[in-house]
Amino acid sequence: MYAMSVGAASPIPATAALLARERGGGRPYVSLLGSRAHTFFTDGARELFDCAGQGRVDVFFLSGGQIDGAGNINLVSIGDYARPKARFPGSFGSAYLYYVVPKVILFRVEHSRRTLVPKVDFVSAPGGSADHVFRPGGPIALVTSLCLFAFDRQHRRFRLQSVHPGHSVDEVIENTGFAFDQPAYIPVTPAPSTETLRLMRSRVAPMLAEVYPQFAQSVFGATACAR
Amino acid sequence: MYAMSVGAASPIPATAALLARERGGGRPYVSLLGSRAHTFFTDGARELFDCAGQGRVDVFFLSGGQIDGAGNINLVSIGDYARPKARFPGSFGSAYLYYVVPKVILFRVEHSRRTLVPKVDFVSAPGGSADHVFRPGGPIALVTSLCLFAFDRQHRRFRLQSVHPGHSVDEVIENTGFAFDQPAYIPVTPAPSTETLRLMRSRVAPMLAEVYPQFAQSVFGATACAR
Amino acid sequence: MTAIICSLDEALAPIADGCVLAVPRESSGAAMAATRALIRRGINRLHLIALPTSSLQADLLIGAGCIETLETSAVSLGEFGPAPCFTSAILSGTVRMLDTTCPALHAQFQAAEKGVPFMPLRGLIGSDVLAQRRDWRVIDNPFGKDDPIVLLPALSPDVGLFHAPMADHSGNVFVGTQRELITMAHAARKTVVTVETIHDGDLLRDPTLVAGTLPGFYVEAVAVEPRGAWPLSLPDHYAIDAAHMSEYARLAAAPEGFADYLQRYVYERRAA
Amino acid sequence: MTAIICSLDEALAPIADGCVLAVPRESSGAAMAATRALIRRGINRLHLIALPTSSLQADLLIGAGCIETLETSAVSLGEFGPAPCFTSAILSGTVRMLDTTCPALHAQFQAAEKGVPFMPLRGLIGSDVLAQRRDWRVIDNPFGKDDPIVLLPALSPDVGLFHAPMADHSGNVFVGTQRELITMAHAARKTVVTVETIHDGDLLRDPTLVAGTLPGFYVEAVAVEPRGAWPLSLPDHYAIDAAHMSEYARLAAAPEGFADYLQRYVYERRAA
Repeated sequence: MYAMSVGAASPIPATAALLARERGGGRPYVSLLGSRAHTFFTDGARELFDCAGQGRVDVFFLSGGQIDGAGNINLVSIGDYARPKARFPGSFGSAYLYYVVPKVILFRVEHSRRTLVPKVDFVSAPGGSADHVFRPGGPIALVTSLCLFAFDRQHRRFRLQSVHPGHSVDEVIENTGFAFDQPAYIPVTPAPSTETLRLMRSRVAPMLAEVYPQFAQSVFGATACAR
Repeated sequence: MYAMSVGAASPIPATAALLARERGGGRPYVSLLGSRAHTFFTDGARELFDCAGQGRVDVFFLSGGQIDGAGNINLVSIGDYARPKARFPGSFGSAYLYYVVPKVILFRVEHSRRTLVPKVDFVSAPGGSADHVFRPGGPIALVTSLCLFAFDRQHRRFRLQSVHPGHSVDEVIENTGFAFDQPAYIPVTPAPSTETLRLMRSRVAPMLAEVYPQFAQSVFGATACAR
Repeated sequence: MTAIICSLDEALAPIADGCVLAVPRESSGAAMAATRALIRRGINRLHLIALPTSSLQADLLIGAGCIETLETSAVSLGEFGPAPCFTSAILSGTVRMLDTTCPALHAQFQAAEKGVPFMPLRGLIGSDVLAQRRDWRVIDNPFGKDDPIVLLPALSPDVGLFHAPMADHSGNVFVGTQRELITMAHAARKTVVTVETIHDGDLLRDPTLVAGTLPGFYVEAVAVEPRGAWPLSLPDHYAIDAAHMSEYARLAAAPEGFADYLQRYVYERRAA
Repeated sequence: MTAIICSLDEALAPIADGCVLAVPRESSGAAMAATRALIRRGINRLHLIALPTSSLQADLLIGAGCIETLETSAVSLGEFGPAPCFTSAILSGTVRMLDTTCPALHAQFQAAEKGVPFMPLRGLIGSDVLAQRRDWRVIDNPFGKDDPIVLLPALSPDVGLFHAPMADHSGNVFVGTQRELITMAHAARKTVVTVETIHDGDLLRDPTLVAGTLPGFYVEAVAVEPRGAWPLSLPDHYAIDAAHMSEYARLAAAPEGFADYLQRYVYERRAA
C-alpha cells in the first residue's frame, strides 16, 4: 500500500495530492504535514520519515531556493555558508526523503536563472549519489510555472518534457540557468480538464484551507471545511 | 524522579515494590509488568527498557534458574546450551536490565546447591563487567528463603548480611553452592512489623491479584480489586 | 480497493508456510483464535518471533508442530508453570531456538520501523545470549573511546499478527497503550489483525481514540473474532482464563494430554 | 512530594540561562505563553533545539536576543513568509546555527530516549548538511558491504518545553497524536508543560485517554495557561491566528517594528 506525502510550505503539491486522491476514490493514501484531517499518521512527527524509510511513501515533493541541472537542491543559503548573502528556512526533511522516496517531484513556481542555477551554493540534498550509497529514491520531475522537466537518473540531467500553454521552448531556455536535454518534439502541457478543475475547486480547495488558508483563499476563494 | 520496576514471574518483588509505594504515600513510582492498574508506562512494551536506559529506573528484580557466587544469572538452560538437560523460560530483559539499573535485587526462593551454584551453565547476564564496559547497573543483594546476601561489586562476591528467623548460618553454608564472605557477626533478618503485615494483607495483596491471582489467593487469600 | 474486513481464514491467507511471523507478548493481545485457525489449516515451518515473549501461543504452535525456528526472550505459562511443549522441544532439539533479550527484539523492530539496517543496544556484552548470536555485532562506539557496544540487525517479519479491541471499516485498529503492536506493524511487511468488534466511526477522526490507533494503511486484513485472545487476556477487556490455563498446563504435560487438548479446543471448536 | 501543578514562573524555573532547551514544531503545541514569560524574565544564551522545525517561537526568542545556538532543520513563518529575526540573525552571524534535517533530530532524540549513544540514519551522504556537522560520523554498515551510513549522537536537552490540551493532578499530560512530545520528554532531563486545563480524573486510568498520555513521572512542572499556544495552533483545539501572524510578519520585518511587537505582546500583556 503506497502513499503520497506532502511536506511543509507546499500548497501546490498538496493540491495535486488531494486531487489524485479524489480521482482515485480515496487512494492513494495522502498525508499533508500540519494537517489533522488529511493524514493517516498517528505516531507523531517522526512517522512520515519512518514510513518513508520503510519504503511505503511512494511520492514526495521538494522545492529549493536553488535547484541545479544535476537535481541538487538548496534550501539553506546563497553564497558562502559561513557568511551567506541570503538565507532560506532550512533543509527540512530533504536531506533524507530525497534519498528514500522513489518518486520525488521537484516544484518551483519561479522559473528564472536565479532559482534554476548551474550549481547550487549549498547542497541540502544531492540529485544523485554514488552507486554504493543506499539510495532507492530521487527526483523524477521538476515542475515550474513555465514547463515540466523529467529527470534522467542515469545521466543526472533534466529533459524538457512539455511547455505550459502560452509559453515557449525559447522562454524556457532563456530563463533556465542549467543545461538540459531537448527532445526533437516538445509538446504543450495539457491544460486541466473541466472535471479536474471542478474537483480542485469544489472538493480539494476547501480541504487545503486547513493548512493553507491564504493559498486556498487567494487561488480558489475557498475557506476551511470538514473533510 | 526514580522508579521501581518489576518484571515477569515476580510476585514476591511485586509485593515488595507495592509495599514500598504504600509506605511512601505513592512514591517511588512502581511499574509491574503485565499490569494495567499498576504501571506508569504508556508507550508500549519497550518503555520499561527505554526508561531504564535513560537511568530513570532505580530498582529492578531478577532471578535465575542458577545464580553463582559472582552474581552471574542463568535463565536459559542446564548443561550444554546446544543439548541442554533442563530448560528455563529464557533470559527476558536480564541481559540488558542487569547492566543499566543501578540497584538490581536478586531473589530466589529455593535456596539450594541446585540453584546457588559455583558457576552458572549459561550466562543470561553477568554479575560484573570489565571496567571499560558501560555498566551503571548491577546486583546489590540476593534474597532467598534462608537469608539475605549483599553483593560487593568491587570483589564480585556475596556477603552474608542476615539469616531469616528460624534458620542458621550453618544451614545457609550447607545449602549454598558458592563461597561467600561471612562477617564476624551475622544478625537475624528482622521480621516484618505488624504494620507492614497489615499493609501487605489489606492494601498490597488485592493489587497483586491483577497480575498474580494464584499467588495473591494462596499467600494472602486475596482476590483482585480496583486500585 | 479490496475489502480490509474479511473472514478469519481470508485474513490469515498472507501467513504462508515457512514465513517469518511476529506475534506480541502474551499480555498485549495474542490472536489466539487466529492461532487455532492456523493450526487447523496445518501451517508449518514457521519462524515465529514473539515480541518479546510468549506463553500459550508459542507453546501451542510448537506442540502442534508448526514451528521450525523460535526467536524470543522467554516462553512460559507464567503463574501456570513452564511451557510444556516449548520445554520438551528445546530438550529434544526439534525447534531451532534463537535466544534473545526483550529490549533487543524491540530495538530490532524499531530498526526495521526506521528503515535503518541496525540499532545499537547497551548491555549484552559478556553474556552468553550475545555469544550465541553470530548475527549480532560488537563495535567500538565511534563517539566514545574504548567503549564496546552491540549492534543488532533490523528485523522485518513477513507478517505481524495480533488481536485488538476494535477496528473501523477502513482497517484502522485501536490498540490503546500496546504500542509495540504499532511498531510491529511498521516493521512487518504485512499485518493481520483480529478484533473484538467493528467501530462504526472513523478512528482517525476521533480526537481521543486516534492517539491509540494503528492506521489501516499498515493493515492487510482484519477479521472479527469476539474473545479472540481467549484464553489469554485482552487489556481493559477481559482477564486470562485461569481455569483453562491450569487445564492446559495439566494436559500439555504429556503428549496424549496435549493431543486431547488440541482435539477438544482447536479442531472441534472454533472459539470459546 | 512537591506539587507538580504550579504558576508559570515557578514551572519555568528549571529553564536556566545557557541551557539546552528543546521545543516542538510549530503545529504540535508550542508553549508560546511560556516563551513570552521567558523573554520577560530576560533568559539568554539558550541552545534552542526545535524538533524538528519552528516558526514564531524561535523567531521571537532570536529577536529578543535569548538564543546563542539554534539547532533545527528549518525556521519560517510558513504561509506568512520568512522568519525575519531568524533570517537577519543568520545573515549578521549573531546566532550560531546548526543546520540539520528533520529525521536526524527525531533519531537523535530517540537515541537519548533509548539510552544509546547514537542512532544510524539513511540519506545525508553527499549533502552539505552532513559536511557541516563535524559532530556526526559516517561508518561502513557492519551488516553490509561497502555501505556507508551516518551515525548521529544522542541528544539529551536539559529541558523540554511544550503546550498540551490537558494534564491531571499527578502531572500526567494528554498529548494525543503529538508523540514527538513523548519522545522529547523521555530524552530530556526535565520536562516543563503548559496546558489549557486540568483534567479532574486520572489520565493513566482512562482506557482511551491513556493511549495519548505522557506519564507525570517524566514531568517536572505543569502550569495552566489557557490558549497557551496562541497565536500558534493547538491541534484539535484552535487554529493559528492568521491575522496576528500577518501582523507579526509585517512588524518584525524591521527592528523598530519588532521592538514595538515585543512591547505590545510580550512585555505589556501576559496572554491574549
